[in-house]
Amino acid sequence: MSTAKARWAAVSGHSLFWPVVALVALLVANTIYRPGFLTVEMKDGHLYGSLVDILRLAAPLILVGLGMTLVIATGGIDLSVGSMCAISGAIACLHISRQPDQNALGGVLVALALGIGLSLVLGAWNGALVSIIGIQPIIATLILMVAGRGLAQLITEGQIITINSEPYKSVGVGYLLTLPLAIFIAAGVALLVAAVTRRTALGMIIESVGGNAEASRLAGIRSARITFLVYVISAVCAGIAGFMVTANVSSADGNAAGLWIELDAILAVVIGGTSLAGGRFSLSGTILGALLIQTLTTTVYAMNISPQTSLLFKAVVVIIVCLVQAPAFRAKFARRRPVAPVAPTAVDQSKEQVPA
Amino acid sequence: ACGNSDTGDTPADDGKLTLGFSQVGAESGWRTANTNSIKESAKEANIELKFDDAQGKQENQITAIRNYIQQKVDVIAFSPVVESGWDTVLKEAKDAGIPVILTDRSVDSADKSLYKTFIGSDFVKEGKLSGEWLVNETKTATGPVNIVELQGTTGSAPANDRKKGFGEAIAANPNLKIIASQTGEFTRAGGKAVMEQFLKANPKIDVLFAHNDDMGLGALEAITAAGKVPGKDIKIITIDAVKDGMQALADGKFNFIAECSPLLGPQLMDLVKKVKAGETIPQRIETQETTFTPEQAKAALPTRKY
Amino acid sequence: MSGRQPVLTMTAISKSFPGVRALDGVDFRLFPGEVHALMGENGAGKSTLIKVLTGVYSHDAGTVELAGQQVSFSGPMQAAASGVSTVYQEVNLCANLSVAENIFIGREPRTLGAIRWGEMRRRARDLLARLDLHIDVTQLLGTYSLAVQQMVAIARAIDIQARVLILDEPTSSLDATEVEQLFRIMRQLRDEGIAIIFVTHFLDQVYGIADRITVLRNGRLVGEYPIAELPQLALVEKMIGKELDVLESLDEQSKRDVRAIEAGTPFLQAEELGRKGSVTPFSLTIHAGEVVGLAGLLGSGRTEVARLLFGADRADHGKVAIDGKSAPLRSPIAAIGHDIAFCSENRRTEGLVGELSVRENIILAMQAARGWLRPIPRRRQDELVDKYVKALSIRPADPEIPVRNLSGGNQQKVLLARWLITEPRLLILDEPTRGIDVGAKAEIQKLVVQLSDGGMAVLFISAELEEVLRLSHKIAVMRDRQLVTELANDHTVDADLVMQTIASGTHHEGARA
Amino acid sequence: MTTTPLTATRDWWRIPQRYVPVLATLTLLLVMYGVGVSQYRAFSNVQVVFNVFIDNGFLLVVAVGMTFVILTGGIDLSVGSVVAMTAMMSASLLQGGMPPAAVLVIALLVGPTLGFLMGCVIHFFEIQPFIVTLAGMFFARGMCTFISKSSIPITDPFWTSMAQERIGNPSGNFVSISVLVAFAVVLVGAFVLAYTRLGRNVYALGGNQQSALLMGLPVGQTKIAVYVISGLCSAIGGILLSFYTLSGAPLIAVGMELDVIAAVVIGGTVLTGGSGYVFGTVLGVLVLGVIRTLITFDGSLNSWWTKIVIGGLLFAFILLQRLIGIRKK
Ligand SMILES: Nc1ncnc2c1ncn2[C@@H]1O[C@H](COP(=O)(O)OP(=O)(O)OP(=O)(O)O)[C@@H](O)[C@H]1O
Ligand SMILES: Nc1ncnc2c1ncn2[C@@H]1O[C@H](COP(=O)(O)OP(=O)(O)OP(=O)(O)O)[C@@H](O)[C@H]1O
Ligand SMILES: [Mg+2]
Ligand SMILES: [Mg+2]
Repeated sequence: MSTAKARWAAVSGHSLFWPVVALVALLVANTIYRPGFLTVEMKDGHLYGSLVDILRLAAPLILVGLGMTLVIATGGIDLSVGSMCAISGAIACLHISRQPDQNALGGVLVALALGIGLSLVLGAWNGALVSIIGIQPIIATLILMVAGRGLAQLITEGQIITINSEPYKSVGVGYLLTLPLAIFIAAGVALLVAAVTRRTALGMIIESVGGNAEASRLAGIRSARITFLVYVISAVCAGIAGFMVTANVSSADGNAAGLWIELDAILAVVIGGTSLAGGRFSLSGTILGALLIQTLTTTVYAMNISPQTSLLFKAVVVIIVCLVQAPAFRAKFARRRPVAPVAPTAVDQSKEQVPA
Repeated sequence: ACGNSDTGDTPADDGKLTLGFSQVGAESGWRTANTNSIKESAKEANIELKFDDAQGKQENQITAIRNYIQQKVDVIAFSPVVESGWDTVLKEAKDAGIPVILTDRSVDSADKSLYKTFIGSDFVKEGKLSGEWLVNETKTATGPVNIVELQGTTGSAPANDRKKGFGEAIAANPNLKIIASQTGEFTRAGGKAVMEQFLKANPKIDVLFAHNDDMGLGALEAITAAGKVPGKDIKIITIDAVKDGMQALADGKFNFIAECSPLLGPQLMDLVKKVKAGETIPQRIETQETTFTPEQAKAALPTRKY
Repeated sequence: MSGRQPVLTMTAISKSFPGVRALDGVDFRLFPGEVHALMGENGAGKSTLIKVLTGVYSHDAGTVELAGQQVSFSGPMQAAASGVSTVYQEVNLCANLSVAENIFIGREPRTLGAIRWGEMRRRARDLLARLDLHIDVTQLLGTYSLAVQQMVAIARAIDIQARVLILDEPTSSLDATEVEQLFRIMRQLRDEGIAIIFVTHFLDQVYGIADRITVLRNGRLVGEYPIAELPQLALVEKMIGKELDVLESLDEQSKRDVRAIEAGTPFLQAEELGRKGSVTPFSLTIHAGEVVGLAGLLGSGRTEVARLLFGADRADHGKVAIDGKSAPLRSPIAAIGHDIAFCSENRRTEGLVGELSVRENIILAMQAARGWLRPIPRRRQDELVDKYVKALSIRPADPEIPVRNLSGGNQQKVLLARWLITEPRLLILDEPTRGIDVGAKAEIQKLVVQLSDGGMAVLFISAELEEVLRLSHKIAVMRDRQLVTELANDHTVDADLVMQTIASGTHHEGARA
Repeated sequence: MTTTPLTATRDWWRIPQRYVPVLATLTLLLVMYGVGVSQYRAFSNVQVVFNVFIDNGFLLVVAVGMTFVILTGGIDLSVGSVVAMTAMMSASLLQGGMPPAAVLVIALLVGPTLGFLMGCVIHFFEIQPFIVTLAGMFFARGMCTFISKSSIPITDPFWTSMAQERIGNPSGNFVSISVLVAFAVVLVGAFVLAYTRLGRNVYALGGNQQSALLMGLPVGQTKIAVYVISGLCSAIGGILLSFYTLSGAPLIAVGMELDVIAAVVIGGTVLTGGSGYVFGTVLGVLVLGVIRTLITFDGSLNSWWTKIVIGGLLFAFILLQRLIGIRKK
């Protein structure tokens, strides 16, 4: 019995326990409201159902979240991801729309390459502002957040570019092995990022830079390069997400594509247990957070919660998830345990400052 | 860019009219068409245009109007971001003797002397036309007709008014029932995501009413993916009549569009000249608008400008 | 003394952190008008006991009585209000506030709620003058060195009209004169009837000022002794819990043999190296296998010399040659590329990454040098970490806990381990023994000897002159940010001579006698 | 600077490091104004400057509150929504026939209450401010649409007179009452930060929370207090906005938090906390205001170019500030 208890303690103490609980609770609530919510049926050779939708729609958020996780781990933040989604989607759609044969694979590949290339440039811009010039990340990326929307509209000339390209469309709504292609892309990028950070020492070095930049510098880490790198990674992730967002509706809308995705991504990262102060990060947590947020959005639609209350609903869910996840909150409501680890986190969590 | 003037010469001196125009933003293709129309017709009418994009913020528009007053433009025109809250700045314009024209959206000032005229579409009417068409279509229906509605951005004037007009019209037939209504934020992606869930939650949907073409176009994809035939299994009514929407209508994927024309430019320039010349003009000028059925769309499509 | 009532009684205090039992049924008494030394090895629980007392940590069991009344402070604010004033182990002030404010924040002189800045500055100046510190109190605290910050923290604590004054390793970054200044004030306060808890690893200081000693070991109470009944050696035995051979080396005051090292090309040759506003250009050579000690008063610029040689600050004057070849040390990376390692004095801000585990902190520099694409295999990491956790007796010996949960001294050892595994050719140690207990200190000193015997060059900076004298082949004396002279550390050199050199700024032949 | 002898300039130039960012902002603001005057007709009118204040009064008030929060190292994303919520509530209560005085009181209570709740969650449960205030932002915006889906006009005579009262000189230049309120808030804010314990605790908290705790400062109270102050400033800002627009609209002040944060940071306050001044924030707000004025005066920019230009100006600005900062170090 005591081992069962210990195992329970270990499970419930895991940082992802509460997000999982919230996710399950949302799914259950949906199923109660509409028993068919969880059913997944076969239609035209692919799976069809709300769960599949959630996965497909969460794919861009997962992508942006992955990049955002790395940025946040270095103690930064990237507000410009939404604009970058719009830009990469816009340039890709623009290129395709100019092709004589929009279904030609070659043209689509060039379009994707253009989008990624532009993302690289924009990521490098952000990275340079933060790591070379030393501007605070939130402000450095605010510049592109504002100007980026303008750039996207400049590319589309304010119009919505509609395209009719099957290969491009498949990025957003195509299917592979009965599942949406977008899921595979997101999973692929997630695996890649995980491998690059955890199979190499990059992850630890990022955490070290985020935990204490000066100490990392003195340990011989090229902090500036690492910081630069994470903004580039974030931009590329956002770029790919931009393809999905635009492919989903076969059109590029410079104004609406990826709107507010930065807030959702930051939320996903935090729900996933990565501290905004930098340091330790969890990619799986971010993915879970993204799924939770998408499920929340879908729930609002599926339960037909009125637009007036949907924001209130979102506020309540966000705060509950963050509350139950917070160690301090749990400590305060778990007094029955004999040894409650209270203050130490309170004392040591504050970022250490570097004297001038 | 317009700092071309070599000295501090007042551009108004050359007898050219100056119009200060404050646009809502560039949030949709419709809006861009509207902006282009105004810019082009200003050029054609030989009116100097001071253009400002408020990026969806009322504060920015008020700032712009105040600056136009300082610059002593001849006429001020703007598309208000929201309906209320203009009295103060309009009064300042009035005191400075600058006439104001509203375009596209109205303001709710009690004092109608604060602006010369309002030129634009009637959103309520658009909703009403859509509803009336549906009532007419379903005259013969015996059972209930299930309608889902894709609303525009919550709280925006077009969304409120179109909903209102549509609701009033369909009240004529008790069989017509809105079974679900959710905001799609006027975007294709929003329309699609919401429609996907509508389809899953409601086995029988007969009609979709979308507050603009874009949401309708997004919903199209969701309907197709669900294995239904848009235009047949589910009838689609939208508002705006932008090019993509008209194409869908011509292809029979949409069933009805109530037009909301962005091409206000020529009419506006005309008014500017009249106002400056001191002519009296009506308080309310409606843009020339129509409705489209698939056949009409096919006919109109080749000559459409936007 | 037993006839009097203790002002503070802590009974059966227990405190656990996840995985560590930091305090286990500890009793502690404190009488008015005494200086009570709290002794123990790194991680014995001294700082934890103090934090429990002042309410930073809540305790799991036990009671605290202040002047006969049971108390349980919710935090330092309440403790201060009840007359318990504390200087915590790590300098805990706000670098972004002025010196004056750091002293008075929370107790600012006010009229009608408005702070009287002038009055505050005046009082701050007066107070610091008592500690013989004459600095601009309107400057931000962060612009001063750690030692000055430490003095400011002390000034803040003694200005509070306290019944109990707690000083957790206040002297670790002070030099001899500063310490004497502090002691003078402590005695004065003691005579006024204030009870003082004093934590330090300097045994001489304990015997110089304390009246009684309480010894902790591994979170347990070993005993409470009047100073007269506990000779130095016995104290160390009590702290360590056994008789160790390191104690011999501790007693052995003779300095190491100075071998003739200066032959062949030096490992490092700095010529007129300097940086404006930091150090006057200096020249220094270090040979392989040589230990060069840097001696000087607080703020004399020793840290700056170290930082220049490591590229942590960029020199704007002079040049450096390594193995006889010119090698501009523009960044830490460049220095590391030349096998130079640097243990900085401020481990919290410039050394460790608190959130990362002990293991990750230890391998950090080595990993950085390899580049992120070539991770050190996990097995190799474990081997290396294991070896140094044992060699430096880092406790708790769990390499996977976050390093911020380690006690101050153990953190210092982790930092040292980080650089030792990179097997540098020149090791720069800035105050490596600060905050380290006797046992570990002797270990580190032995290590320095071993390393230099093995051919490593060491630049050794320490506030303890004895230590410098014991270890160095050559002593460079700093004064006013200037390297004034170099002394070959032969039998003629002793502490007095070095002190005289520091004092006069020149090295007179006549001084040797 | 290069020609004057070094010895003479030395002392003059030895401006304490902490004032450098603010001075950099001030210099650049003046440069921008100079550019405007030289390029555009009527830019030199005094009223143009007054208009910048009139149009940004509420922003200024909110920014003062945000300065407090950012000085502690926190952030408050809820301000824009709270401003809108306050305006909505006032409008709807006035529409319901409540007397203006009562409406003022209620409106001024709601913002601080929400701030208090957010502060408590941040402090007691140690959840990051970004998240808590993001939830607060959703909540307040949700309340707006909950109150009414469409905008509510205000016809109350008191409100109208507050909105349209012109305080000016004979030559026709004027400011609104909002500007006076904003100035009062700025002065109070500056005083509190510089001359009260609360203010100094705010700085200490931003410098190093752990130290502040160990120095025995009321960390929890201070932390909660800044969110209450920010809530109060947002509430005042909301009321000023409702004076300004004489209405409450559910979608007003969307994205205002970003403008406010940008203003505070441009004003030299460091986002990690501990360093900055209310005066800097005033300059930051003015910078944003002047940028907008420059763009309208130009009046030839395409919609998307406006955004690009604002982004570009922001960049140029931050870059210059940064360069000047480095130079003077
Ligand atoms: N916040 C914390 N979380 C977890 N463990 C902690 C924490 N603080 C201290 N410990 C552990 O408690 C034990 C006692 O630490 P403490 O800081 O009291 O030692 P100390 O006697 O002051 O040592 P030193 O002389 O090195 O400063 C150590 O094992 C340490 O790792
Ligand atoms: N008594 C003092 N009065 C004024 N400033 C001082 C004093 N002592 C030190 N400083 C300041 O300390 C700084 C130099 O300290 P530095 O760290 O170089 O010295 P150090 O020799 O390494 O001393 P430490 O023993 O602290 O390591 C300078 O900024 C100097 O202004
Ligand atoms: Mg300690
Ligand atoms: Mg030093």
